[in-house]
Amino acid sequence: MKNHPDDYTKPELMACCGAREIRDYDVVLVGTGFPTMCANIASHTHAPNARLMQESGVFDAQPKRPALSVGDPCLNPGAAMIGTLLDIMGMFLQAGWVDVGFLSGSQVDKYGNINTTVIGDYNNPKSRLPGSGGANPMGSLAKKVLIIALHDTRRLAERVDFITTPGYIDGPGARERWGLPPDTGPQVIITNKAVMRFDKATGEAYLATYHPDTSIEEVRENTPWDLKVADDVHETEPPTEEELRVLREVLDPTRKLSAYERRGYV
Amino acid sequence: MKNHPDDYTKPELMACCGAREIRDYDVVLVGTGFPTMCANIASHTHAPNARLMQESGVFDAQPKRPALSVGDPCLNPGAAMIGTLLDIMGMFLQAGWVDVGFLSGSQVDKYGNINTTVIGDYNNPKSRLPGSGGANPMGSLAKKVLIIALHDTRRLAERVDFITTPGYIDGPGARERWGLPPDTGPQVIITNKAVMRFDKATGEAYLATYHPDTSIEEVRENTPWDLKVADDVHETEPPTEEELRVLREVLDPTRKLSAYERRGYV
Amino acid sequence: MGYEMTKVVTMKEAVAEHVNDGDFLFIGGYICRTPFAAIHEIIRQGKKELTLTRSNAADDFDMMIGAGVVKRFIATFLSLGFFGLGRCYRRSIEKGVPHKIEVEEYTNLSLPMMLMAGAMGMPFVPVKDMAGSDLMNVKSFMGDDKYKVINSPFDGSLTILVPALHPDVAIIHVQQADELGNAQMWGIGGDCQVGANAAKKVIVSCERIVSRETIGKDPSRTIVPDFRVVAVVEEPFGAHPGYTPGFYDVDFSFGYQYQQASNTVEGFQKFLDEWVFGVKNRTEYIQHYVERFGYSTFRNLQAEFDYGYPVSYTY
Amino acid sequence: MGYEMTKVVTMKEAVAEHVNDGDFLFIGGYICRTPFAAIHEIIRQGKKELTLTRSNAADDFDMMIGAGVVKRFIATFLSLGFFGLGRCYRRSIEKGVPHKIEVEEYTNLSLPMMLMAGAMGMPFVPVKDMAGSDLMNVKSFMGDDKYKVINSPFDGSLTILVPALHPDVAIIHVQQADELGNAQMWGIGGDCQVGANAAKKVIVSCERIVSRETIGKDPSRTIVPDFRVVAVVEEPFGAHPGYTPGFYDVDFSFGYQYQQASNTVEGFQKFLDEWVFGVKNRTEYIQHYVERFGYSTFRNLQAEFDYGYPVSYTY
Repeated sequence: MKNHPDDYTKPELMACCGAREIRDYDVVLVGTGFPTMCANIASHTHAPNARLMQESGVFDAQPKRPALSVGDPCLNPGAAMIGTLLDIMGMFLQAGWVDVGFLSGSQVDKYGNINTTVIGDYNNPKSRLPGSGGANPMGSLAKKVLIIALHDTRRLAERVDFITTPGYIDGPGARERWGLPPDTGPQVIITNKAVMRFDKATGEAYLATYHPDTSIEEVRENTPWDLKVADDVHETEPPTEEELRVLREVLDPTRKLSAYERRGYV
Repeated sequence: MKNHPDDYTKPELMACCGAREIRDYDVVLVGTGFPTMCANIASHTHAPNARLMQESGVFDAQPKRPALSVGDPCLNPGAAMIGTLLDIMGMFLQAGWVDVGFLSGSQVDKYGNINTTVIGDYNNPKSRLPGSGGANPMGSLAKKVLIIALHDTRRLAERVDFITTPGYIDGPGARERWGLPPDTGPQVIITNKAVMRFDKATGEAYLATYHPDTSIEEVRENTPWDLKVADDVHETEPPTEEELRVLREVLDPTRKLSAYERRGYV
Repeated sequence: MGYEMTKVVTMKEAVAEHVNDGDFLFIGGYICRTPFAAIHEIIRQGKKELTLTRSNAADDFDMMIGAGVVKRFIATFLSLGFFGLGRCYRRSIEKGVPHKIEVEEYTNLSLPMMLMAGAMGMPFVPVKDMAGSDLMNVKSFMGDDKYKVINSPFDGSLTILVPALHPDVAIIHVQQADELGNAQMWGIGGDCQVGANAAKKVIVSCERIVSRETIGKDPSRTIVPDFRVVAVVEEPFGAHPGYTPGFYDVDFSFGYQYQQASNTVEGFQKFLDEWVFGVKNRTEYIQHYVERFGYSTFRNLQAEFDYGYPVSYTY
Repeated sequence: MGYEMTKVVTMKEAVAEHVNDGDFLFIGGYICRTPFAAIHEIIRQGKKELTLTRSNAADDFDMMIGAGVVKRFIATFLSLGFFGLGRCYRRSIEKGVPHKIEVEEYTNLSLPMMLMAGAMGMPFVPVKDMAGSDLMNVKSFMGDDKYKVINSPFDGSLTILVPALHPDVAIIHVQQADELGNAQMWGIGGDCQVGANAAKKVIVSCERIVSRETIGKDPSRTIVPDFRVVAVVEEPFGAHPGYTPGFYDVDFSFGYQYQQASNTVEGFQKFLDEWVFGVKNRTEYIQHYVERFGYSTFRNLQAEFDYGYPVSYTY
């Protein structure tokens, strides 16, 4: 019987939700922060043979401090392979070897489309965001895409202002029509209130589990589309003792994840 | 006034003819034997900044013994860059940075087309030859192609049995029609009897100079097409004292070039 | 053999001679090995109407945009990383300050593929990303040549083709190079090698100039051969505030200062006055750094000592 | 982290488990780092109907053709280099001995581009060679998919496209690898990296197995990451009679013996009986070599000692 301590934070719960999506031997393309934490929890628990890579060209890094970017110096010493952007994005991702990719964005819509380009009109934006970077190819080509998002009606959207990274685009069949590889696409949206999965028949995200301190109603109120609810909807499993131990003792002794609480992940 | 000793061999003369086609700062893609000798004579005399590369991935090698193949171990230590086939054939040759390429073949025709694939019918060949290797791309993409050949009616042909490597194909405009880059193509055929150049108007090789111990008539008799003769046709300039010194003292102290005499280069 | 003597010049000379107004520049770096000394010099010399490209642009591109030297940007991404959105980039796009730059949007797959195509003499390459996204719906100065959609002549499937890029000049920073430009690099590569080899001319900035003999001791590390290089500049600490593996760490607190300064037009201008216009070259920049932040701060950036193993190419 | 323990097996096990009759194999090497131990094992196990590819094939491919294990060959070139035409190759094509193999002809540009396309997930690539030659007029088992000619959708110009290749198995020989398959190489590269990464599975043969920690001391030398690798075999002297930079030289006199032997079917068979079927594995092969030619001949092949410089990846 698993033990679930209850002194966890929301970012810790979210990181565990991400970790549980990763299977042993998965090849995982990560950014910094959450994705790395998720992948590392997985590799320290149920997925010891998962492998991490960063788009900058690094495979199986052994950083001695948490990386602050995908090009962080600490990713260099001890990695198993350091190549180029094209090795990671072309030779591994485009060639179909990446099992899991993590994404986040300023807007995420019900089809799992993500906007990291502009808020407002493209030509006269209210806010210019960084752009695609590696997000579009990851969302196009990774077998499973895990999306991390803040759960409110501003970050979640019926339709993003700009599809930087395709989810299910405008519904079933759209990825196939655009020639995106079969069996790719968003698998889950992990927010600070819930875990949403995708209905293959409609391409829409539905509520799979809600976090312990919230409710189906609260989640639906904070979701700007008519959120469907799974038949077997239930409370999200809290972090296990083992997951929390790994997270706090091995991966994040200085509690960097708490920075996400200040960003609203509560 | 240049001094021309007369105790030179035919391969030595041919190597000097090749060297004289190379200009300072030329980037030269070489094989083994003759091409390397030509390029090295040039770089030790009038073209000190010429750079040599081998298709296997080597740039500016510093071999301590004559290389017996383009993948010879002696090409590794001391080279300025060792990469891959694609670095040389793609990044340098296909991208248009190779000024000079050397080719030879079992058959060379009047358009400078070269056969290294089969003698006889392709499907039932009399003799199966090695194939293109790097020859076709070199002949397609190097700015100046220098062809080394034995001068007889078997090696030279009106039309090769198989165009492995395109010269001017079937005449003027053919390279352009096939989309080969402008200002590329064979520049010269250097044989043991003569130096032939190409008439831009017809794409055919014509006699530019004949070697000292032969004659226009002898060259024409040993050429299986109606060989045109340049208005300013003259005797080939023999090796200079300096060229011979470099060749014998620096590049080929063990007289490996003499092997070509046994192969008929007399 | 009697090669010419050297291509070694100062950064001032390299930029003055080889970077022209209106040029299309590839600038290497990925936090790792950003050629910041060159970037400052380009701003100092007041170059105009440049087109820039690199995958994952950062503070260096933001600074050039803020300084007004950029007209066009073939982009995948621009941010200050840990320090958030690029302030100058936002001001340019949102408010036209100092002017609105034109942006052609690609991704960290498609753009390096386009540079690879340029480097390898391919007219275009197929890519599997961008499909179905709004990146296909926005076209800027490249117009209809931003990409093409075809049915594959092999199996009829929808295929996106993107064109080769051929920058006028590439500027890269590497660990070491010889006097003629054979450039050697290790650690995170980004799109540096394809970008450099796609360009018509390459300016190599390096931590140290080494002999041709040293280059020849490990030729597999060379990413650009000398004949592609027009200038070699020795600039120790040349990537600061970025890092160079084996030499020095990222200067995070300097990054924070840039973020804070660039929050306002005035702050940004003051930053340029202090760190770009207020110094003549990289030597004065480092001098100023040491005076301003102390030698111990400078020294703390130096890499620790942890060397690997040498290999042999002999036979 | 708790990675699985090892993929290290014997060559006999690697070939038995991962090379199936009818497979499409990429076999690395360019005189440099030819995986000869694997080639002998494939012949010893009597594999059938293989399709082979590599740019610039040599004695190893000739031997497999002569031994009858090959059905098809995606080719650019096959010769014994200094020792002339491939005897077994000629007998196969000219006389059908032991049988006539099918040959699809490409070049040392187009074939590695096709492997690169396979490695990088591109369905096809444009190439600028082959145009106007008879290589376009001969098509074998690839039929109309050997290449396609299109008008570029960018500028209308004639463009040749060649398809990506995806070998079932790649077999490469490198200087060092760890127990899980991270493979490191230096010196002449040929098409080894693209060929390996184009394949569905990779068998890594290496001079020495090193620790993961040693790999991490110089990660820029890695050409294949562990997750692509299904078997790692430690085979010192594994490329003989080819060479491995830093380890041993080409064995020219052995090459001459192969040429002489392969001049006739009987001589070739005797050669196989002695060097392939007459030994169980690479250890017995080397034992036989030393007994037959003497230890001093063996020792003379060892590389001289000339190491370069170590580098650091620290910050």
